[in-house]
Formats: sequence, structure tokens, C-alpha cells
Amino acid sequence: MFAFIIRRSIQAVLVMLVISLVGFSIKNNMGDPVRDLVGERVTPQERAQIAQKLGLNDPFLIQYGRFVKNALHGDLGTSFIYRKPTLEVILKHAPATIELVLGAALIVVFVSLPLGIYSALKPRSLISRFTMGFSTLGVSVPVFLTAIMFIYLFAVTWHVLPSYGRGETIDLFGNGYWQTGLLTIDGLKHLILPCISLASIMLPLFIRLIRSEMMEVLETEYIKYAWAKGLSPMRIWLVHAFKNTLLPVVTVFGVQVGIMFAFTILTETVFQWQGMGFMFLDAVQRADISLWIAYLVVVAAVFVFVNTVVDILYGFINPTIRIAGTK
Amino acid sequence: MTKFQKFKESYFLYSFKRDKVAIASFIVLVILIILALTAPWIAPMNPYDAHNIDIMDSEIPPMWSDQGESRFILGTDNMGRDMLSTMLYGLRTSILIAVGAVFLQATIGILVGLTAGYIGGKTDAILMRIADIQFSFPYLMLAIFISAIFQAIYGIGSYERLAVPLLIVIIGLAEWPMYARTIRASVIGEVGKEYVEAARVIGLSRPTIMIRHVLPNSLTSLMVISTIQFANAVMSEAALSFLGMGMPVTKPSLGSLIQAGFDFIFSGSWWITIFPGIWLVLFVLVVNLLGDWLRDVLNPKLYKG
Amino acid sequence: AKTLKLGLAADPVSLDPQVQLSGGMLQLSHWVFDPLVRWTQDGQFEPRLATKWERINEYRVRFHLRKGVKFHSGNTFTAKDVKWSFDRMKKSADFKGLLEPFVGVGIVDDYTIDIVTTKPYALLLNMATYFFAMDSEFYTGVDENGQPKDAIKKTTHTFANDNESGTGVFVIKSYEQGVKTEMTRFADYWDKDSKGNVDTFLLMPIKENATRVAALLSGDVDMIDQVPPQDYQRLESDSKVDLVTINGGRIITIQINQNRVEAFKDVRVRNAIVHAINNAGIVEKIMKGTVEVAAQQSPPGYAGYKASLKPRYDLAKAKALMKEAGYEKGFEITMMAPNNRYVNDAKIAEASAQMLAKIGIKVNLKTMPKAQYWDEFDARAADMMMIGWHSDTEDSGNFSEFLTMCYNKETGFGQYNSGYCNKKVDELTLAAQSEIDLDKRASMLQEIEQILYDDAAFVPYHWQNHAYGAKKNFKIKPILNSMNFPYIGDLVIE
Amino acid sequence: MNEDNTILSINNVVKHFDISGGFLDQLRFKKGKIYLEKTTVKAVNDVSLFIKKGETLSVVGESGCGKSTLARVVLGLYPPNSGEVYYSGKRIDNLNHEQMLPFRKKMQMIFQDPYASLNPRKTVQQTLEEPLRFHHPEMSTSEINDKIDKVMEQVGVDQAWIKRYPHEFSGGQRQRISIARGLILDPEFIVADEPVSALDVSIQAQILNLLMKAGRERDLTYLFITHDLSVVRHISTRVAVMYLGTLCELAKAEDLFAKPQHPYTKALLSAIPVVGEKRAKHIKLKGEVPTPVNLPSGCVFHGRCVYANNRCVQEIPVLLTLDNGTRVACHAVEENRIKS
Amino acid sequence: MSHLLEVQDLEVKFALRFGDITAIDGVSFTLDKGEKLGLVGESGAGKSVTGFSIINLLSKPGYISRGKIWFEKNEISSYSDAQMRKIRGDRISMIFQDPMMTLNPVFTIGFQMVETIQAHRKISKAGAQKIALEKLKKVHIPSPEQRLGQYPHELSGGMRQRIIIAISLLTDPAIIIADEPTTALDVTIQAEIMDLLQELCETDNMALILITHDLGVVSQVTEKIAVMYAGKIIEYGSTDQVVKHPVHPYTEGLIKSIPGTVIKPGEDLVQIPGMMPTLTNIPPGCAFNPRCYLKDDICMTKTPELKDAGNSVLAACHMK
Ligand SMILES: Nc1ncnc2c1ncn2[C@@H]1O[C@H](COP(=O)(O)OP(=O)(O)OP(=O)(O)O)[C@@H](O)[C@H]1O
Ligand SMILES: Nc1ncnc2c1ncn2[C@@H]1O[C@H](COP(=O)(O)OP(=O)(O)OP(=O)(O)O)[C@@H](O)[C@H]1O
Ligand SMILES: [Mg+2]
Ligand SMILES: [Mg+2]
Repeated sequence: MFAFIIRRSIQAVLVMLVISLVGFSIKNNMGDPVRDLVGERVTPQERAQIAQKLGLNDPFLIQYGRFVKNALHGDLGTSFIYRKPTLEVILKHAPATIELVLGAALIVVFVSLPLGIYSALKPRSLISRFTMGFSTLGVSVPVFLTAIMFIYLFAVTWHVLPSYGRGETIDLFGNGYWQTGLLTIDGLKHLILPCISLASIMLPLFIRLIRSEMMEVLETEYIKYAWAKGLSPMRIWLVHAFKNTLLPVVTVFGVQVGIMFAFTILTETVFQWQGMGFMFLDAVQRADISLWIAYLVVVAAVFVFVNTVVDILYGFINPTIRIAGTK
Repeated sequence: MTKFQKFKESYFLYSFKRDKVAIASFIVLVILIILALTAPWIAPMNPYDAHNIDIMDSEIPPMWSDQGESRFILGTDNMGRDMLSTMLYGLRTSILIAVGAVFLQATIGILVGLTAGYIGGKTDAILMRIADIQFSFPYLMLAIFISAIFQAIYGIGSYERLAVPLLIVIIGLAEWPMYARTIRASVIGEVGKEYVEAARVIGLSRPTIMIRHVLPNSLTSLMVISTIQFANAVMSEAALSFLGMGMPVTKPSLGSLIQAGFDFIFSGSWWITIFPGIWLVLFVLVVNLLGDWLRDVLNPKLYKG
Repeated sequence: AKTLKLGLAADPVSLDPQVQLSGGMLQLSHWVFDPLVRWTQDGQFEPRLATKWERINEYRVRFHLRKGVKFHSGNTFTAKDVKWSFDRMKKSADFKGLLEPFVGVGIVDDYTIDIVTTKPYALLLNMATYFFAMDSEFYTGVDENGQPKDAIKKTTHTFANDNESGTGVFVIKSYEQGVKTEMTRFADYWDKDSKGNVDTFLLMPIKENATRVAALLSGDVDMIDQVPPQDYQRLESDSKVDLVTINGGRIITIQINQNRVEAFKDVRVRNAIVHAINNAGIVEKIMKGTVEVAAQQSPPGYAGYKASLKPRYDLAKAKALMKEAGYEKGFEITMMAPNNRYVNDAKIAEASAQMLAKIGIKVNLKTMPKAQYWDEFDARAADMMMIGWHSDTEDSGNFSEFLTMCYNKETGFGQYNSGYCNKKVDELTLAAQSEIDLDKRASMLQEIEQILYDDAAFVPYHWQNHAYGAKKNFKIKPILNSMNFPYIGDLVIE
Repeated sequence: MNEDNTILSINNVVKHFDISGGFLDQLRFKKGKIYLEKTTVKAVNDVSLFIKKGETLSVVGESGCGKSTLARVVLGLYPPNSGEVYYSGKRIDNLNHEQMLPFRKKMQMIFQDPYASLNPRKTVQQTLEEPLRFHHPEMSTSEINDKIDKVMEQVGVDQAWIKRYPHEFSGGQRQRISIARGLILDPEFIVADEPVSALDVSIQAQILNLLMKAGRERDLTYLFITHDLSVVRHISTRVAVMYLGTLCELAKAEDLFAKPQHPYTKALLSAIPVVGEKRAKHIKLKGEVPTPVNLPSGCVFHGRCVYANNRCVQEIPVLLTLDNGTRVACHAVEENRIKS
Repeated sequence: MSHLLEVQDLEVKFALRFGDITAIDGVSFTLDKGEKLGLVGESGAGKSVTGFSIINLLSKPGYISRGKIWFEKNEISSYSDAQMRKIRGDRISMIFQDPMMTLNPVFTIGFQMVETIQAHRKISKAGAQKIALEKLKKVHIPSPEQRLGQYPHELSGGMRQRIIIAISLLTDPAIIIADEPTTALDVTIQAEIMDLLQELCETDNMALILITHDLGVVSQVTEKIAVMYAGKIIEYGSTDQVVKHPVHPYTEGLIKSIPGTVIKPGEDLVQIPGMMPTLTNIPPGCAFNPRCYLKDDICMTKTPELKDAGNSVLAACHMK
């Protein structure tokens, strides 16, 4: 366990260093943040002064060194756009993304599990065939196309669901950090389309994964043995086969949740969802390099964290894996 | 028995002939690829050549609509490009990029996977750690990241010329770990088998064993993931173009076409989005369907003889 | 209580009206602060904090201020606030250039001030529209971090960036940049005559054009700005919403850099380019015919506007000119344009590239977000670069000062001129600056336009307009103006 | 013992596998201290034996006792941690790839799994051709084909099969092809790692006959690895019994079956079911087989041995040679504590 | 009908894509209370299929196409799945070949034992655990209490096979079907497991069907033996007789090809040439005819029936 945590942490630090280094080395070519700050009327001299003040003209290594030093103090720099510490900006945008990913993940779990299991048990039934066909179609439609179609149909044509944004939010802890859309009807309504379109990327994948894992498990000796013990089909499917199916699925789920965070870039753009992905793209377009790098660092940290949690979880449900190390 | 006869009697062909979906997908895929490859000869016009385009022809609806013109069967886009031609050229570009990217991924992935799987030990640990780290990072973000780097390095003057190779490199670099992992897993599986040991007893050198014995036996898994990766690459290119980091507006791929169409989704010029959208989905769909079928057929558990 | 949900392409970056000189900030200023005077829809001046004014001499204009005006903080508005605001504005990097011609504000009494210029200055009233009054008492002192409350800083937290006290019709309730700004009507607002009935004003940034349109169509917002031309028809045909467009006066041009390309030094080549580009076609197709085709910088109604200058698309002539100049075979150039700065900017550039191809000029086009673009523009990184310009003073001279005067690092003239230089234009522009005889001045400005036209100094396209969409019961038409400052305070919701 | 016709000898070979993974996997945290811990599988521990020309030496033992590892060390597939391997008097365990090549021609191996030991993507022809082309680049195609034909005939593989792929054959047929590959270079010495364990009895007999015939005709020396004692008895000249990586007993086949010495050998022999005989009470062993990761102290067998005493727990027994040439590593035998 | 189990003319087919193949063709045998029957034959002869068809647990495309199975006077071959479940694991238990794969890796031993009891008896968890403990003791597992909480991977192969035997004892079945229960184990452990099975059958008067390809094991444990070849029983009778005086040439060859039975060390073993045909190309007539040294014309055309060959042995051979 201990070695495991150390390994993960070292990995995380490494990722963040590399990311920030690469990020830094291209920052000069990302555009000039000063141009975004000032109006078009400001003279070049004045702009140079501002850049000087911001330390944008220092040599690369000095800037990077400064970044690392500050990062070690938990300071990932200040966002030009928001005039706030980047970490704070990211934290404020995080809930929106987390709620989106959470919603999508729930949809994925609650839809893919029953469908995947069913189509493994009854591979020839009409529902299974339909599910599989649909999921193949699902992986073939780009998420932005799904999202656009959703807006067009549900919001613009039928007026049943809102088209953009998070709707009414409630400040969860009263400190302005966690604006939740989960507690209002309006907020939940706003969640539906983005969540479904985000889920639509992962759903087919999971239905297939669960189905194939389940089918594989159903072929094993221990399932055959369970039949020979005279257990009921439900028990065999939902206890014996299910738990074994879950193992690989959990691992993949961990990775995919991470990937979902990235796909929020697309969904959030289309739905103008004020989350981290949206913020990231904005930061790229407006050359807010500090925010940009901070986001990457945070995301790296999140992935390492999520993967670690998943691995630990995996260790819990799979008794044959001991996280301690030796295989 | 000749190779051809063998093929004719193989389970592979047998199961293909029985699977209507696979046959249909295969036919559609072949047609699409032929259309794409022969685009310069069969397309009504060359949409990549500015000479042919007239802004005054923009947003003409498909031929069968009221204001449609017979010159433009599927209408024109907002720049006055013939939709049909643009879709053919766009598919060609998309295929080109995807093939290139998959090739690059496969090259890196196979090299890394083979090295890691066969040498093992520290080399394996380091290579796989790199792959893990990169893998745990969503490829889309990586692609955005790499795209920024390359644009920075090469400037933008020659972007139009460099866009295709750039996208190949971007998507290729972002997705190689998938290959590396698969190859490594399959290599480790194969290396444990006794025929590899037999080759060592004969005295063959490591590289020879890897290339002549191990690699051919990993081809099956390679083929299966290649279809998936190919479909993925097409989608990645579309996503990047959608985010404005892909093909330049003057040489649209399917992704940039859809992106351009996004602006017209409410304007009534539905054909600018819908046609390339369907086109893209159709293409990816048949690739995926064939990939599914291939996976089922080549599944070592099902395929024994 | 009526609520307005306004979907904007971009939201204000700060609450400090002097921190950035940009359209977005000025819009906010008109909602939360008040200027001395403001533009009406027909280009006249309307008294706001100044009730009347008179020119004392060539250098000095006297303003009489409105009495009984309260700031949001409860403080009373007096002359010292105007002076304080002016002095602060002079310190702002963004505004200080604009204030070059001014000496300062002199307080005559509590409700009378004099504005003094360094030279005879014809555009003083135009400039007075930029004079928003800030609450001098409110902004004096230090904040909890020990930083002076009146500090102007773009990148870090300041008191003024996040707090406001103006005399404007709306009070900021909450401000979350990039997400939402919430305002309510100021109970003590002085302008009781206004029929405006918006009590709650929610401002949502929706960057993506299609999403913004969708939000209006689906009813999620009541009003949006920057309706893309391709969606005009859709809005017009929708029974629930209205489309309102208003002339904007922002000239869209592509500049031709003679320093980078030898061939561009030849006036025939430049003329060929201007003749090759079918700007009328672009207006018809890309801008959906909703804007006016341009052949010069000044929009109609401006002093410099010369009606005889006509768009001159003529492909045959363009080809002939190329041939005459010895470039029959054409050549290759680079072009850059932003893709999120002007309406359909990238599309215009793309269409232009196609048009130039027809006379043998092969264009390598790159479009990019404005944050990157301005960097490239500063470096004059491409042979042809797009820029749009709106005169701050609603006057023709401003165009030349920034766009067509020879680039001079010291004086800052021609700051956005990439590669055209004609001494005559410089002389005339400078002379017009201190000419207060308006007729004489107008003829000077028109002469400039003629020179630029003959020189084919740049490629003119059109004057960009402002397009708003709103639900039918939101009567937005009266509150719009060509400056793009929707006076939401006066908006009537039925 | 006549050392002259010794073809292969191994001296004090030790082979341990490090399975502790990378540096970080080895980190342990206990009682407030961080320390590194290596996990090694002690597969072969200090084994010495020699094989004389023309004989068949069998190695028997339970699964995981290090038989295959020993075989692979002999063939230079694993470098030993310590100890030496000599082939015809020349040390071969420290040779590099090129230096090893001449020996590769002389030493070949036959594997257990008939399904995994042939490359599924190579035809019989390709499989048999490869060693020849590699070691004899000077041979012409017709020479190679002749050679292949000859060997195939010898192992009973139909000539018509030459263009077929392994999956078209049954286990027994594959094993024949595998043997053909082993013989094609005309080796002197063959390591056979459980060549018949995966086959049915009727096929097993065919293969065993084939191996014995080839041995006679070509004057081969076998190192034969198996866990099937009836097979051992049938084909071996001498037998080595291994337990947990150590050699417990090494004896002539008839001596071993007639008069086993080591308590483990006795238990092993008593466990073979013999057709047509009702079960004789076999010797029950105590406890479980320990893992080769944590080897027991002293004699590795002491935990399961009924004769074990204190000395067995502490002192590792050395091989002692008995009158009939049998070598056995057991304190109890040495002290004569076993009454048979 | 006083037999505990009677299999009558059983035929099992597998529906494959090229058509049906017959895996078992007309197999009949009986089993009495406490009796031990050995089912031997080469790989693919149909031993496992026979075992599984008794509890109607054939894997996917397989089905019983003919024949009847009687168990305790009931015709169980016509039972529904739910009825069959009451018998499986309760009256008839099964032991599989590979103990490493038979237990579900993610549940504890205790869990897997308790659920088996609870599937067949209305009993509390504690009660079930008590029974489990008792059975673990019965198979001589050291520290049984502790085992209940362990996972399969924490135990050695021999230990796991004992646990599987303990599981099959939980409901005190009438028959245990053991499909190669020791093939995956080491010799010393193999002997222990066989001892254990034998001992349990004798103490509890259980019947045993021992499926194996190892004639040695069968000859030591069982009273009756059925030799299978290509889906048919070709010799059936008392173990002693069959092993000592095999009638069918195949049985004979099988016994002689085992090293150490007839042939002296170093000499060539008696070998049956060729190999067992695959189910898709069984030769006409006697399936064994291509390998038989006795064959005559009739063997090529007529399939021999099982008939009395004296000494209460049945054999299917024209020549005997
Ligand atoms: N490459 C390896 N890496 C790590 N451990 C190994 C390796 N090869 C063998 N071992 C271990 O060494 C021990 C001895 O293995 P070996 O294969 O020599 O046993 P064996 O006697 O051949 O067993 P079997 O009868 O099952 O083939 C086993 O515990 C095995 O797990
Ligand atoms: N699921 C299945 N699908 C198709 N054929 C099958 C299936 N299961 C068994 N068979 C066929 O039935 C025949 C008998 O198989 P069975 O498993 O009974 O053999 P066995 O005697 O138990 O052999 P082994 O010793 O290898 O276990 C084989 O030829 C096999 O090919
Ligand atoms: Mg082995
Ligand atoms: Mg079987």
C-alpha cells in the first residue's frame, strides 16, 4: 500500500513537471496575454511595460523556476482573465464539470450495466441485437454532433429542455465555491442534455465491455461449477458472474472517467457549460497561460487521484490483488 | 493447396459470407474508399483549389430543393464549394490523416511494445510507465497540447501545407500507447510460449525472434485494434477540427466541414452540417462494424482452426 | 418586476470602467455608471450627468452638472467626482491615449466644471461620452489588503475590479466573470423620466454563436447580441423573436503590406487586388446583405465620407492590371485574420483568398483566435492582414490616425497600419486634428479618403453592423445605437 | 566414475528469479521504517550432476521443483546465478550469443505443450527449414529438402503434411514435428521437458518409442524431464529426484525403483498407481509443499518428513554416495535412521 | 429398476455450424448405491459429456438427443431446469478437473460453501457454517475455521481440491461425479485425494463416477469400469476382469501401452497406431477399425454392439 502510494505520487509529480515544462516552453507562442487585457488603443510601449511587470519577459528558465517554486507553495500562478489565483478559478469551475461528469457517469453505469448484462445473457434476443447495433452507431457519432442535434431537437424545435448553461444554481457551502445545479429543478433540467451527450461517448463502450466480459466469465469453470452446485440462475448471474465482470470494468471505468473529463471540452463548448473544459478552451484562446498550465497540472493530479482510487477499489473487490506489490 | 484456395476455404471467409452486416459494411467501406481515393477524378470540382470557388454560389441548397441547381447535386457550402466534391475531398483528407496517424501509432507502438515485451525488466517498466502516464491522459487534451506545440514551432505561414502531416503527428503521438500496450500484452503472451524458446534454442538472435516469430503472431490483435484506432483517428481529427485546431478552412476535412456547418445549424442551410455529418458517421460506422466482426472472428477463443 | 436575461458573446472583464477600453466595458459603464453626455440613436448628444454645456473659448468648454444625483453607495454626485474620475482615467494605460488632447478638468463650483484642452479640439463633446463619473469617496482609501482602492490593475485583484459605485441605472448584485452578472435597478436613480422597466438584469456570456442563437430560440434568454448574419433569416421568420440591426460604423479592411512584398509597392498590383475582391458579393453572401459595402474608411454620415467613392469589383480589370504590372503569372502571399474578433472574420478572409486566386495570387491563409492574432499583427507577420476599426470619436480622423498614417513608433501614429505610407495623408490628418472649422475639416478628411482610394491603400469590405435578437415583447429597437451601447436602463418590456 | 565420456556436467548451479519488480515495488513500510525487500524464487539451489554420453538421465519431481529451470540453465536460456555448466569439457554458461552458436547445433530441446511449441504461423516446412538455414547457410535448397524429408520420415510425419500449418495436426502429430525440429540439426544431446505429459496414453507410447528409437539410431544423450514415474522407469538410465530446487537423490533407474533411499523418493514411488494392483497403503506426507520463495532452513524436506530431527532443521544435507553409486542427500540415510 | 442411477441408450449431440455432431452414441450403464464406476478413455472420447449429461449441464450447443436417465426411480432426463436444480449439487454432486479454476476467485470459501447449503436447505447462515466446518474436518483440512474466511488463491491446489470435495459433501449426495479430479495435481497429492474419495464413499455409502484417462487410478479405486472410445462404451464390466483380461483390442492396447505394465524398461512399448478419430470423421463400421490389429471386413461396415464376453464383461467387438 505504502509503495503503491509513493509510486503514484512520484508518477503524479513527474507528469505535472513534464506537462508544465512543455506548457511553459510553448507559452510564448500561445499569443500575448497582454493583448487580451488591454484595449486596442494601448501603445506598444505601454504593453511592453505591462509585460515587464508581469514578468513575461524574463528568460524561460527563470520563469519556469519561479513557477515550480510557487507551485510547491500551492501557488500555480494568477489567471490574467479572472485576476485570481488559477487554483481558485479552477476550483470554482470544477463543480460544474464534476456534476456533469458525475451525471454522465451515473447514466453510463445505470444504463450500461443492465443492458450489457442482458445482452450477454441473451445474445440473440431482439433487445440485445438492438442494443449492440445502437451502441455501434453510438461510437460512430462524434459527441459534438450528438450535442448539436440535441440542442436542435430538444431545445430549439420542441422547447422541452434548455439549450445551454447550468440554469439556476445554489451555493452549496455558502462560500461561493460549489455552485450546484443538482438541487434545483431548473439546474437538473439543464443537466440532462449535456449529461446524455457526454454519456453517449462512453455508453457504447461500456455496454460492449460489460457484455464481452460477462460472456467470458459465463464461460469459466467456476460458473459451470456454480451451475453444478444447483444455484439459481439469478444468483449465478447477478452474484457470481457479476462480481467477476465488475473487476475489469472498474479499471476501465477509472480510465474512462478521466477521459470523460477531457471530452467535457467538447460538450461544454457546445452547451456553453461553465466548467473546467470550457474554461480551458477559453484559456487557450485567450492566451491565459498560467490558467492553462494550472489546468493541466490539476487535471494530471485528478487523473492520478482517480486512478489511484480505482486501483484501491479494485483491490477491495478483487481479493487476488494485493496492492502491496508482488504479483 | 494454393494460398487462394486456402483462403477460400477458411473460416474467415466462411464467417464473412454468412454475416450480412459484415458484407454490407465491407461493400460500403470499399465504395467510400474508392470514392475518396478517386475524388480528384470523379468530383465535379476541386474544392481545394480556390480558382473554382465563387462566393456567389454559396449556400445553394441540394439539387432537388426549390432553389437547387443541377450544377451542385448536394448544394454548396457557405463558401460556394460544391458539397459533394467537398465531402469527397474531405473524406479523402480524413482517410489520409487517419491512415497516417494509425501508421505512426502502430510504428511507435509496435517498436515500444515489442521492446518492452521482449526485453522486459527495467526497459519494460520505464516504457510502460511512460505509456501509462500518457494513456491516463485523455488523448483529446494531449492532441490539443501537441497541436499547440507544433503550431508554435512551425509558425503559421506554411500551416496550410503542414496541416496534414501535423495532424498525423498529433494524433499519432497522442494515441500510440494503445498499440504499445496491446502489442506488449500479446508479445508477453507469445514470448512465454514454447515455440519462442525453441527459436532461442536454435540460436536465433533476439531481433530475429521478435520480428520473425513473435510479431506475426501478434498481428491478429494488431489488426483488431487497428480498425478501432482507425475509427478513433477519424473521430479525433473531426474533434480537433471542430475545436478549430485541425484542417485549415481552405482545405476542409469532414470535421472542419461539420464545424463550419455548426454555424448554419439554425439558418436553414441544414445540408452544410447534415451531409458531412451523415458522411462521417457512415464512414466511421462501417469501419466499426467491420472491426466488430473482425474482433469476433479473430477472437482467439473462438478461432481455433 | 420584470427580468431581462441578456446573452452576450463576451461579458465585461471587470467592474472598473477605466481598466480596459473595450466595447464590453463601455456597455457595462453605460449600465452601472453614467457619462456626462451620451450618443442618441441618430448621432446627437443627450445630456446625462451634464445638463448643458457651452464653449467658453477654443480650449475650454463649461459643463453644468445634474443636481440631486446619488451614487449607489448613497454619496451625492458633485463636480469633484468628475474631476477625480478624469484624473484617474488619465492614469489608465488604456484611456490615456484618448485623453492626449486634454489638459484636465477644472472645478468651477459643485455643479459646474470646465474641460480644458491643449489645442483647439473639435471633438470635445464626442470625448465627453467617455467621461463616466465614479464615486470619488467610495474609491478613496485602502482596501483590506492595504492596496489603494483607486488602483488600476488588469491582472490582479483590486478594489475597483470587484466593487462599484456609480450613478448608473443598475447596481451590481453579483459578478462572476465568465459565468453570470446579476444587476438590479437602482432605486434612487435620477432619471425618473425613463420608461425602462427592467428590474432585474442578468447577463450571461454565451461565446458560441450557434448556442447563443439557440438559447434565444429556445427561450432560455430574452435577448442576445451579435446575431450571426446566417441566422438573421431564422430569427426573422420566428414568430416569437425579433431581429434588430443597426449600423455600426466599424470598417472591415484587409491591409496590404508593401514592406513585405515587393509587388505590393506597385499601385497597379494593389489596384488589381482591390478590383479582384468582390466585397459586394461578400456582403451579399456572407453578411447576408445586411451591411453596407465600403470603398473607404468613413461610414456614411461621417465628416470624411465621400459619396463618390464606389466599390470597384471588376475581375477583368484586375487581371488586366496584374498583366500590366508584369505579374500575369501571379505570386504567392500569406494572409492572416482573426476568427473570433469580427463578424464572420475568418469567412471573409477565406472568401478573399479564393477571389485573389482568380488573379493568380495564391494565398496561404491562417485564421486564429484574437489573443494570438494581435501578437501576429504587431509583428506584421503576414503579407495581408485583416483589421476592423471603429472610430472612438465617431469621426473620420481617428481611422487615419490608427490605420493609414505612416507607422511611427515615437508618436504612435499608424499603430495599426501594416505597411502603407503616404506623407500627404499624414499631413492632412494632423491638420484636421486642430481644425475647428467643420466644413474645412470635412474637405480635408474627404481628400484623405480620395488619396487612399486612388492608392488602393487597403482592401475595404463593409461597415459592420450590430445585430440583436430579442423576444417580441422586449422592445429593444429604441435602446440601440451605432456605438453598440444598448441602453438597457431604458428598455421597455411589455 | 568415468569422467571421460561425460557429455555434460553441471556444478553447483544456483538459479534464483527476482520477482520483486521495480525499485518502488520493493519498498516496504514496517514499524515506522522504510526498507527495501527483494522477493526471489529460489528455483534451483546448488545442484550438481553430470550426464554420460548415450545415457538417458531423467529428472523427476513435483510441479515447481525446478526441473524446467534446470533444463533451461543447461541450454543457456537462463544464465545461472552461480555454478558452472560444461559441455564436453568446455564451459558454456558464460558464453555470449555468438560463442554459444556452435553448441546450439549440438544441444536441442523438445517441449511439453504440443500446441504452444510450434509457431502457429509457420508451415511444417518453414519450421523445419529455419534451423538449417540459420546454422548451415551453405546448404542448397535441395539439400535442405532432402534433409527435411529424411527427418520427417524418421519421426513418422507424412511427407504430404509439409505445407500445412500446426493447427491442422493432432497433439501427437505436432509432437512428432517438434521432435523433427529437434533432430534436424543432428544434435548429440537433447533436453526433453515433459515431452509426453500432455498426450494420451496410446499416443504417449508412440512418442516414447520414437524417442527411444531416435536415441538408439543417432546415439543421442537425453536429459529427460518428467513427473511421470512409470515413464521414468521405462526409459531412464539414471534418475535424479528433485524437491524444491535441490537434488535429493541420484541413482541408476533400477536401483532407484528397487531400493529408494531418500524419504521423499519413497513417498513418491509409493504414490504411483499401478494398473491392476489394488492400492497399497502409500506413504503419507505431512503438511504442504513450501513455496520456493521462503525456503525452509536445513533440509528443504524436513517439514514433511517423518524422519526429520533437529539436525534436519538446521543443517543442509550434502549428497553422499552409497555403495551402489546412488547419491542421496539425507541426514537420516547418513545416520541410518530409516528402517525399510 | 432398483438401480440408483440408470443411463439408457444415451445420445448427445452438439449443434455446430456445419451440422450436428454426435458426441455420445448409445451409452448405457447402471450405478448402485455405494458403487464406484470408472469411466476411462482417451481425450475426446466423451467421458465428460457423459458426466455432464447426467446432471443435464451440457455446455451450449449440446443437447440430449436420445435415451433416458433414471435416478432414484425418477426419469430425470425429462426434468425441467428448475426440477433439475433441486438434484444438482444436492443429490448428485460434481467435482471438476482443475481445482485452480473451479472456485470463484472473488468469494471466500465460507461464502461458497454456505450458499451451496442454502440453495438446497432452509437453514440459517450460522447453521450452514456449522455444516461447512464439519465437512471441512471430514476432508482433513487443517485449521478449518480459518479456511472459511480465506479466498481460493490463498490455498494450494491440493487444499482446494479438498475443499471442492467438502463442498460436494455438504448435502450428503447419493452420487459424486468426479471428472478427472486429480489430473492437475502432483502425484503425492493425487494419491491423497484418491484415498480421501475412496474413504468417503465407503464411510457414507456414496456412489462415485470417476472420470479419468488414467487406468492405474481407476483400477485402484473402482469396482466397475466403462471404457469409452469415440463416443461409445466399448467395454464394460468389473474392474478386475477388464484390467486383467481385456477383451476389446483397444482396451488391451491401452493397458499394454502404459509403461511398466507389460513391457520391460528400455524395450519398445506396445503402441496402438494412429489416433482416435475426431467426431466429424468417424469411420463406418467399428470406429476403432483403422487402428485395430484384428480387423476384418465386417468391422468396416457393421457397428458392433455391446455384448456379453463372459465373466460379466460386455464388449463391443465383432472379433471376440
Ligand atoms: N522466468 C521465471 N520467473 C520467475 N519465476 C520463475 C521463472 N521460471 C520459473 N520460475 C519459478 O521457479 C520455480 C521452478 O519452476 P520450474 O518451471 O523449473 O518448475 P518445474 O519443476 O518445471 O515445474 P512443472 O512440473 O510445473 O513444469 C517455480 O516456482 C516457478 O514459479
Ligand atoms: N461445447 C462443445 N461444443 C462442441 N463439441 C463439444 C463440446 N463439448 C464437447 N464436445 C465434443 O464432444 C466430444 C467429447 O468431449 P468430452 O469433453 O466428453 O471428452 P473427454 O472424454 O472428457 O476428454 P478429456 O479427457 O479431454 O476431458 C469431443 O470430441 C468434443 O469435441
Ligand atoms: Mg516444467
Ligand atoms: Mg473431459
